[in-house]
Amino acid sequence: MMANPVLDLRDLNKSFGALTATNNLSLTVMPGEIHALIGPNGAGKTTLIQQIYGALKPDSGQIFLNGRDLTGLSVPERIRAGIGRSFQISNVLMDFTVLENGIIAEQARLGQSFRFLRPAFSDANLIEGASAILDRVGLLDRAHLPVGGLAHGDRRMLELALALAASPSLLLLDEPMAGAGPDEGQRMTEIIEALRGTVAILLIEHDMDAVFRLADRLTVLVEGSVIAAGTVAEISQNKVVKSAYLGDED
Amino acid sequence: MLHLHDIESGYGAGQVLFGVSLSVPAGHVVSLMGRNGMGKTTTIRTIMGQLPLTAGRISRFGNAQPDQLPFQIARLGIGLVPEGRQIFSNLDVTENLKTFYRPPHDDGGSHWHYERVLDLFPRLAERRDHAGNHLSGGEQQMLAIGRALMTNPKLLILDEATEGLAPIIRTQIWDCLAALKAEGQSILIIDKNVKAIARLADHHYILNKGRVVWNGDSEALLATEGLTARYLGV
Amino acid sequence: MTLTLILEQIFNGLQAGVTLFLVAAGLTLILGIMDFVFLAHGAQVMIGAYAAAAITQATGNFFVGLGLAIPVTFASGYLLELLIIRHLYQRDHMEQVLATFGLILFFNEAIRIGFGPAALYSDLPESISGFVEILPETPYPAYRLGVIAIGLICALAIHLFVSKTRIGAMVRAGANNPEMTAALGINIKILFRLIFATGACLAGVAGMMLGPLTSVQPGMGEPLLILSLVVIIIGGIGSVRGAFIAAIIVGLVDTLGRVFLPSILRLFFEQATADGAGPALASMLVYILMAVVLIFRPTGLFPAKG
Amino acid sequence: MTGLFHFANLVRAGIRDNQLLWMLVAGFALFPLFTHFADLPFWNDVAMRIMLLGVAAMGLNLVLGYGGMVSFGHAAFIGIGAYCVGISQFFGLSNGLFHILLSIGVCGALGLVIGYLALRTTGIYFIMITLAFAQMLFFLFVSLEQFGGDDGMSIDRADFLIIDLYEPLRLYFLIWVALALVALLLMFIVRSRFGVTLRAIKSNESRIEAMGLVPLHFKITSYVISAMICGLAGTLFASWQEYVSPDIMHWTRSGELMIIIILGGIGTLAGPLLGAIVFLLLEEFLPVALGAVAPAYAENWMILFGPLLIMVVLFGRGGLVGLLDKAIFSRIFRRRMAVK
Repeated sequence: MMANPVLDLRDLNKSFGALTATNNLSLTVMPGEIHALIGPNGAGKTTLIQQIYGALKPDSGQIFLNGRDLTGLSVPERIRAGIGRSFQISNVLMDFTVLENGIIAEQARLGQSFRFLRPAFSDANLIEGASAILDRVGLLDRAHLPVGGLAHGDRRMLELALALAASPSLLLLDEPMAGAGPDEGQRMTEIIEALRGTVAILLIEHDMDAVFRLADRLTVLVEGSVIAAGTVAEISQNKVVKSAYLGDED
Repeated sequence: MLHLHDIESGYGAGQVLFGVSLSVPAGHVVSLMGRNGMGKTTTIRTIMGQLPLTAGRISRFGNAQPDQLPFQIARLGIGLVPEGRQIFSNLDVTENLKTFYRPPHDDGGSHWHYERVLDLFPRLAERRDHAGNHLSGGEQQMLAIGRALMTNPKLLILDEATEGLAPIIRTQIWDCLAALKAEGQSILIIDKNVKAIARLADHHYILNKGRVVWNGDSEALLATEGLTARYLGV
Repeated sequence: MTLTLILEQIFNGLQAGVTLFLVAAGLTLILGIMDFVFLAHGAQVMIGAYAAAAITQATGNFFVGLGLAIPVTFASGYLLELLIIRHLYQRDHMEQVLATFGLILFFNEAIRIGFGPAALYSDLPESISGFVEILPETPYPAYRLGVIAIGLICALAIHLFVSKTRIGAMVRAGANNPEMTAALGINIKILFRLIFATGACLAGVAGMMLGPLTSVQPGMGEPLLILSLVVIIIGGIGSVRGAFIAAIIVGLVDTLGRVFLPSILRLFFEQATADGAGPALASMLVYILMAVVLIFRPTGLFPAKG
Repeated sequence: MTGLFHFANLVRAGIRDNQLLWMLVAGFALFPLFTHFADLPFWNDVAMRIMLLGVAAMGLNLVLGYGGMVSFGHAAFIGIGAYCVGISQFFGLSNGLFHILLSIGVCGALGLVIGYLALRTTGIYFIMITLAFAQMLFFLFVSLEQFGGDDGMSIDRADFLIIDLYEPLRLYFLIWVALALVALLLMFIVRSRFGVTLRAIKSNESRIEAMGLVPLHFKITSYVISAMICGLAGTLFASWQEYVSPDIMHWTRSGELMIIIILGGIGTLAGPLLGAIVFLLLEEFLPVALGAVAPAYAENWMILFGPLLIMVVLFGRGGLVGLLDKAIFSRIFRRRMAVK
């Protein structure tokens, strides 16, 4: 028996003027799987993530998360419905320390952000929750560093930690390895690997070593259309993919 | 035409290029290859003066004066076809072309002007009154190439000019570049399409993590075992 | 309320509208293209008015005053950009507010020291102080008619310049993507400076034309600045076409509202209520209009980007 | 000036922002003692103005400094607060406590409406729209003839509960209590979960959205709170001035508030109060200084103040205090180098 998909995209379309960014796209992400989305630059990968996330509105089609129709919901509503996201360019709170980032995420998770009296950054409960968030990506020992002074790879880790903070059922990772050095990329791969089975992940990544190691399934996107989908083994043998992605046309 | 000597560059504190050297001789087509994030576009942006050079030297047409502004560099004779095309969405096709016309530097080379660009890309002639944001991806790419040609560049730089396009459009672009080469146009090109670029370019550089890890001619590129898989493959 | 009165007020509204447009045209490009909060644009109006008035007094010829004031305002805008403004492009909006606020204080005080705090009045020369019959038995001041004509000519010239000339296309390209424009060999710094100086010049033209209609005094530009900000918000920041349409709308709404709103209210309310609320409502009308536009179109009627 | 320089040093020496704030507040409590013994009663008046502008600037700083919203129309709330007194008295309602509650309520409601409309926009649009709303209210009061129009209306220092505010120093300490309460309120808000989220929104709005929060809710709430604080300042301002006219909400006053905050140090608790001190001292002493050099032009002190603002923006990133500090420090430093 097939389990119900966590994410179910049905016939999504999105164009900007004459430019078709998403073309009749359907895709599912099953519970606990890592589903990688690959394709050349400009294929519409980030545009697709933006539609799932709610920052862009599809022209037509539907988006279901755990069977619930997300179409029409705002970004914060979708987050509360169970989506977590890391961005292509590090999107963390630069003017705060690592721990403070965690505390702000923790109080948001608890729904306590609208309280006016007690100081937040010295609250023992929040510090405890934030520490747990940071511990998952191994940043606890750098908790008191300002984010501005953090190495690039650590910022990517923090970004992932914040995306995970609210225990989402679907994690959207937009090029988590981008700009990371080899060691950092390795660390990130291991951390994502460790998440397998605990949360469904939709991953955009250019580092093919990482994709081949992480992905349970792959979807190849070219000019907004799915040109192939399947397991790593299937895709790496696929001629169409090779010509479209590598561009070995004759 | 263009010589880079051990250049270093990057964004703010993050260094991307760690000593890149390459040359584009007159009349040659040179390629720059590598996976995403290896520093190809950063190299182009540094050549154009859009990113500061932190070490090394760039000589453009024998002019090695540092700290030139992008518009001065463009006027030396570099025509840029940028990544993502960057068409002016609020200008129509004609304006996207005519606004940037500059006469050729010397009478030796060919002279590009509005009519000639439209001859090269008949699709653009059909859509000359359309605004930039009402063009398809392929048309935008043609417009970006035409726009760079309108500056009558001594060196044309193309950053991923075939990325994300339908195969038939790509073939058109490659044919067009081959025609330009036949006219003696110097070109520096970034692309991922190994076979097509091996046919077009005379010399190739492969970038990995901000360094040139290999360079050689097309024969060597195709002959070297495992090169494409290691640095360029999926 | 006669047809004559209505017609006359429509012309007054037009005259206010085109003047407003001259102030707003440059400002919308400065705000839209350079993303620069330039509060001292009103000071350019004042400089234009004083330059015209002073040169008129010195030479005794009104037209020489108008003619010479144009290069003066162009030069003042050019120098201001060169000396101070260009150092502020990279700063955040708040710092721009603060610095250009400082410029306002400086210019107002400098004028006060140079010309005294009292208002200057310049009389119109005989030749243009007469009336023209716009309809049979409907005389209208020739000078105001001239202001409308010059304003419309300027508007047409600006429109043709921006949409038809090569430099205009460069300006629009610069508004769309300054980095790419520079990479194609356009010197956008000079382009920006010329836009700035031209904008100052247009504001100056508005100031010198207003001179004979209002009092020329320190701080005279600020009410116009605020109104032209309303115009720009309604029209959409960065859009010259939007500025023109919005300027005419604001000019007409403001002028007609002040004249007719109290009597319109009198149709629905008691006289006392209408007389009390009428002027108050009339003076708020353009701001209410702006709020309404924003509720439906948060980036104005004709946004330049996107 | 050396006093301010000293405070700046205290900050550097590790005196925390809130400690500096409470030192200043305590200083204002003791200030009448000083004026009494030094026989300088005029300076009590200056101190009251400083406190009033300080309270208003603190209110604005919540949205400007902590929330990153460049509101250019907060003078309107000061004006509404002041007119709440004038109009209440016009209708015979003379209780000061009532005036304060009324103006806080009215400004809160108005802040909600203006905030909701203005916060639909960002960047330059937001600056311009807040300015335009303030102008709308300005012209409303200019044209309300029954409340004095352009000429304004005079105000009795109302009874505040059983205190007769005409007695010496009663109003001074009423203002001081307001200052202390606002300082306390802001200190709590800024450190609270709400305040922390507000600061995070300023830092990176899209990350806060990605945490499932709606930034607009936080922004509007802070906008309303800041409008209420400015309303309170306006109410007391009216009592202090015994007069209210549309001038109180002229757009240049919104500019002044912004200047005060930036001079003192944006996004700090003590900054607005410090800035108010600097601003009013400049206003008192620049004419004197200018008069000493060119007696005919003492009134035209703005000719110095305008360029001073430009200089602060161009060269003094840390506000005027930072600028002075740097100048004095570098001179001392250079002298030491020379000695060596």
